[in-house]
Amino acid sequence: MEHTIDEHGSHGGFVSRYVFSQDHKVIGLQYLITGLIMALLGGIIAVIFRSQLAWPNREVLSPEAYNSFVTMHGTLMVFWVAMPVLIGGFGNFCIPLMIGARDMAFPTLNMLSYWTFFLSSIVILVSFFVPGGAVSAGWTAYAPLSVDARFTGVNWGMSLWLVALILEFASMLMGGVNYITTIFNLRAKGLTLMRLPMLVWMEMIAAVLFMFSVGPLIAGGGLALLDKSIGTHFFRVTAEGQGDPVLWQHLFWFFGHPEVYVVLIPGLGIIAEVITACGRKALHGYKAIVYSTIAAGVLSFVVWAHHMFVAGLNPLLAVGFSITTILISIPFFILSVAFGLTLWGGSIRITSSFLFALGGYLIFIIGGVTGLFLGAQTADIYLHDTYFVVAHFHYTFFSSIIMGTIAGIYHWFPKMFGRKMNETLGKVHAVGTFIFYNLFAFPLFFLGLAGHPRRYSSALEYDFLAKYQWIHHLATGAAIILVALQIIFIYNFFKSMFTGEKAEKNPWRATTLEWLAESPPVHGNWGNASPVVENGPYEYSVEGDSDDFRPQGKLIPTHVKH
Amino acid sequence: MEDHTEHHPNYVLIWFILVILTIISILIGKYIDNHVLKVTLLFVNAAIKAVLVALNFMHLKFEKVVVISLVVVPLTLFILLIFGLMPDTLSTIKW
Amino acid sequence: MLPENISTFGHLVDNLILIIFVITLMVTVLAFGIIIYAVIRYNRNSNPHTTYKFGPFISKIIYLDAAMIVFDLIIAYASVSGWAHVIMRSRSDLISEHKEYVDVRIIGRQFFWSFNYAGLDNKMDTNDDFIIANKLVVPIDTLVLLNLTSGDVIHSFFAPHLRLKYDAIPGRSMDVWFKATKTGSYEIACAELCGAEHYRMKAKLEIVTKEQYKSWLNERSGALSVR
Amino acid sequence: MSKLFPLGITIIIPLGVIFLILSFPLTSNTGPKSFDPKVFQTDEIELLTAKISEVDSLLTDSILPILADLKGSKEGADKLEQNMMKMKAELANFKHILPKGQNNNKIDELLALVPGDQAWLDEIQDFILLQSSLNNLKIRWEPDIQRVQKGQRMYKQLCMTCHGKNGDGVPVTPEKSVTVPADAESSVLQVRPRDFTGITHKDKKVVFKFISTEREYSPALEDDLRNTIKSGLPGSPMPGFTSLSQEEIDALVDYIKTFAYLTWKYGNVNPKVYVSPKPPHDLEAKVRIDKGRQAYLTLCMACHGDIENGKDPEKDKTVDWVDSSGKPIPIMPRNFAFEPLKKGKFQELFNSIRLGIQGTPMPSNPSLSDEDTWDIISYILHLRKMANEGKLPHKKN
Amino acid sequence: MSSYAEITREDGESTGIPSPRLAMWVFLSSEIVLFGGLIGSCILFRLTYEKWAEYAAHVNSMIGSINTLALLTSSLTVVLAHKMVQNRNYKAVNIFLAITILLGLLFLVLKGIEYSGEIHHGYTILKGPFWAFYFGITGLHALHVLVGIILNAIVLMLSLRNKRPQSFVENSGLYWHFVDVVWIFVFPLFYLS
Repeated sequence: MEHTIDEHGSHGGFVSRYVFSQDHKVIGLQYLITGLIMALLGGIIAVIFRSQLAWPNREVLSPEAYNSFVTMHGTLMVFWVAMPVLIGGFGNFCIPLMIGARDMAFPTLNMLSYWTFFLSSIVILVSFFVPGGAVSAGWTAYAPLSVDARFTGVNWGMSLWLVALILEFASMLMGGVNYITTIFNLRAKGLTLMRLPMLVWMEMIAAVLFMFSVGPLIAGGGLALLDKSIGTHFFRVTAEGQGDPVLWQHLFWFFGHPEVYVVLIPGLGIIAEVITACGRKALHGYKAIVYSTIAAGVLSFVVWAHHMFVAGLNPLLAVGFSITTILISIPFFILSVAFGLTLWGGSIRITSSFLFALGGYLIFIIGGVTGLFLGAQTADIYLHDTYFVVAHFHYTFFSSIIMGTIAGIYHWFPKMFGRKMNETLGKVHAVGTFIFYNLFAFPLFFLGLAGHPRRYSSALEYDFLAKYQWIHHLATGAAIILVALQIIFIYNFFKSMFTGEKAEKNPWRATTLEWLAESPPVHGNWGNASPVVENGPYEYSVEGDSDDFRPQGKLIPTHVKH
Repeated sequence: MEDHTEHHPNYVLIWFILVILTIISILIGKYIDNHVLKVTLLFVNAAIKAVLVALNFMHLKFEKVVVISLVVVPLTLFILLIFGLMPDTLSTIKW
Repeated sequence: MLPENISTFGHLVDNLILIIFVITLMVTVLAFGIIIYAVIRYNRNSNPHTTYKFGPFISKIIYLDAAMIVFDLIIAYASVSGWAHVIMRSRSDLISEHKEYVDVRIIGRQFFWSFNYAGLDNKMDTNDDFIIANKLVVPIDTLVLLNLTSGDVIHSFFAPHLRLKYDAIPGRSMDVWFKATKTGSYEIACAELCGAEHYRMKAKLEIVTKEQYKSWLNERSGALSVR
Repeated sequence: MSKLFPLGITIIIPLGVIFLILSFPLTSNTGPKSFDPKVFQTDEIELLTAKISEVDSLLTDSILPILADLKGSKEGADKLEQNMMKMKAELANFKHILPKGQNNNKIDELLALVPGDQAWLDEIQDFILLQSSLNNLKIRWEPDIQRVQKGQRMYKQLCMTCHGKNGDGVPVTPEKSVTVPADAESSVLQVRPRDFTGITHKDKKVVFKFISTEREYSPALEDDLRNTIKSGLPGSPMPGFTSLSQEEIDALVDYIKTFAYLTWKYGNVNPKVYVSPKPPHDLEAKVRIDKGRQAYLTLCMACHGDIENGKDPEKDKTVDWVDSSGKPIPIMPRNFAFEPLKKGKFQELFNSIRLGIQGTPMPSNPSLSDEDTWDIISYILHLRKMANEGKLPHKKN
Repeated sequence: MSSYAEITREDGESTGIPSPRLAMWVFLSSEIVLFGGLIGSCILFRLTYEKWAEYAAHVNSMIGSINTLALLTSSLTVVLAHKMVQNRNYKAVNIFLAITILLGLLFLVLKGIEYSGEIHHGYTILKGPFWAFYFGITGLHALHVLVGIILNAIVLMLSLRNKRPQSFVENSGLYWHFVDVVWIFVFPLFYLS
């Protein structure tokens, strides 16, 4: 199909321009919107089962429904919100714009990746309706419980879950191939690797981590599907002792841990972008952050057995893995110190995106630091599978998925839609989310210290837990208000899409390349010009400069033949 | 875009070596009984063949570092996965 | 917040949690202080032009990093030594260390724990063994050797007051031990999701004096042998 | 506006699906079947009429014609004999349903008669007509719904994994010591969990092994079930649920009875409880042990093996229950020296020897006097003492 | 695929590697880890399951070795096709691609014969972990061979309509070599040891 670049990139009919569009910006938005809707769904499911936790004797959910809701909350949030929004949404939208390319390296592959993802989200949503209900074996689906229908009564749900997961990995693999090739090959002239903006670095490291880690789980998922449908004995123990449930845990967590970093790192990239843009100050220690993130990525492959300290492993293994787990806190410590020093001495403009980024940064510190409790294996004997773990990963996930993404949305909304979001609503939403999130998640640490095991549909059966029921009330109340607060964001998002005040090319006066393009950028991003890069990504308030920022490059009109 | 002058190693010779190696591996499979020795020899043989194919047929010899790292890193991860899981099965090994 | 510790190795877990808590408290308070101060002090109107105060990044990070590495080493050392004492102990060296011991085989089943007691002669698979569900009765101050396995799915034997948790995996058996220091009745929970009634898989842990234990054993398995 | 379409499409479809989710009942019920008496209301009458018509049709189309024409010939007699046996089994079954009242001895009479002559057949015919009037059926037990629901939740948590979702002894857990795989080489631990519904029994009857009533009475006393639950069966994976409170166990027993609702409903009101006499003092006396050894060698050695010189019991015995493929399930006779006694107390041995264990090849031997039975028991205890002191040769399995 | 070519031509490749080849290598690295995970769990199962050798004896290693030779020769012909494209001898390219596709189909046919033979003897996937892994890994590999054949067929079709697809020959060749390397590891794992 001949490709002509005109004002609106109108080529082909309506369907190929919007529904099956190959424009990285439209695909980025589609990922973002589907991810946010799944987040809404995950939030609603969370509120439902949290109300069962707070008032168990009112039987809001039967035990099976509670388990399947907890599982679906976990699965949806990690695979159908974090991956699409952070990798699909911001990856697709920001990478080509930030590196001065016209589009992704393989636009058709990119479009295919979104629609495989859409198919996988339909499959996972359908798995609610199949007889036997959705999966109820935890989002980690540990082996004999998940792959044997006798134990949980869930037959179709588990097979659909596995198929949806493999489809989602396939779509993210296609996306990953696209990002790595684009970042490597399609950079503008003069944009060396060390001048890349931090978000692009983080997306690339995330894509590389995902590429290398997803293999074992696709293999594991395939074996589990065979186990489930045909009845082979990979993970199910037979009388003669064949089959090994711990092998599933190994395969899952070998993928699992790099996966949680794949989800965390882009969030930190967004926070870095927003802090430098609103703080009017260059990112302090750019090289240190890049190398420490790469070090964290490499380390994340040798860390996976800290999820299985008490899971029947050979105890010798636990010694090695606990040391690597504690070591991994150092790269992230360097990262957060660098962010802190970036803030010190800048002239900070308190915009709503900055508030979210700051909130995300603070929550990330708490999340990262509480990881030490679980990395030390003797403490993990007591704390494994308790609410302490739940609180820890809610802090680390939340800092990047919710706070990081919404900071990114507030920051790039003018570029996406050409209109600004309402700032006052944004600030109210930021402060509200931060407060009520901490009100919801921080008490869970104390529940964990009290020894409250996770995935309990009611804690009143045990005397040593019954006295902490008030924490459940507090957490459920805070969670309900937190989810309710998101309505402000939805309202603000859709209203300012049409009636927000017009935004010029560079509303936040930031330096990275995407602010040179139109907002919203035309098809092919730079029209009849193409960017050339001269200076680094964060040249803010250089001495002797009239303006307090120096854009990274400038647009040179080039004659484009078609 | 024939940008780099692609010099081709002598493919037929490489192919011939590969066939010889395969025959050797079949012989190893038949006549060596000591299990540990057999498996290691087979593995070394397979590794040599894989490297030969990768370097010559897949032109890894003339590639940039980026692509070579794209191959080497997953292999180290594969080795890592095996040795990460090995102590777990040590207690129940039955050859 | 932690429930009262009644096992001999429980203090290792508590002290380690305390050490890490102190370290993390220090780091978080320091970090929060700096960040909040930075945001307040250096906002737009009180500091219109950015002031680049710091030299190259390396000089600052070295001290903080060194401190963090020292903390990590402390935690790692405490944790590994605790692990060696609690889990990496074979049955034989435990028995040789403690004089007398009680042997119990625990089978985690879907939604209850079944405890196989060795009976009066303290030897497993003899003619006075008996099985009790959801009740572990053990004497005080004696080594209790547990052999954990599961009949169907993965459960996790979790006794919060003993600071003991270990997974019961079908097809594998793992030797775990504890020694109680205080009598009383406590609870055992299942910590690994094992199906619908996972939250109700509660067992009673009763630490009794040696005489009470003897009489309980007699009453349960005494009738099997002649006396 | 042109930006709207892609966003619209990616919004509408998932949002529609979300509302569908929240409006849909989402539970996958894995619990055992809940009991509701209304289901049984109609079954009662159907069951009895079916039974009556069965016996009737057996009578008219198989026995009478044979009698009429093939009176003398050999194969006709065999066929007649065969149908007679079937008729007898049906009648016995029939008796098992009906209450102990006055009609049952009528059935004993009929069974005792010499089959085959015409008079006998007329007797049966009018007896059946008599039974068809339902008024003389008396209700022995009526479950109360609250207790049954509580019992159902207890059953789901504690018993379902071994006794199966609908209480027929087909376990959910794949564990070897509980399941009896098809090619089971039997060992005492591989027992089949008790089947409360009677489906897997070869004559479709609800049978319990360890009961303290006369054998042909209703399945078991409630107290028998309570004791088994409370103290468990040592030597088999059945644990003792000592931590359950009394009313919890009652609720559980109530629910278990609903599995075979009709049998329990019309079971015996006052079954004869068999009380074993007090054990004598001189159980360890040498003379008793020698007499016991003689009695053991004659009576018990065939199944229980001569343990004293190392011969373990064989495994070729089978029980009345059949597994899914219809094959009777093998059972290993109790090895008295090295395995715990299932009933826990050695006084219970008297009961098992005297009344036999229902549903298993263990015969009842009423002819043995009390003294001989106590001799055997003292020999058995002597064996256990020797085993405990390690004097008996025993291969470690 | 044509729209990308137009966009990047003016910017060229920043790393000097043509994008399709880089993308193929990135995809192959994720495939290495996928097969690595599978073969890794297979090796671990082999260490813990004693009846492995006994089952392994029933595998037909004759067909296995023929398959190996077939794949090796097809690797050779694919790389010769790539060399011919360099030397602009497009008639030879078509011949070599045709040979590669034929050898690939031969591999699949032999695989089919072997599978039916084993299943006929009752060694289905449920027989034991050896057979489960055997059918799992060789099945997945056969799927990859099928995909490789389709790729080569498309390239052959394009070059028959003389579209001069230089980079496509190279990429489908790369994929084909990868499939061959995986078979080089799978062959001794199941057939010889």
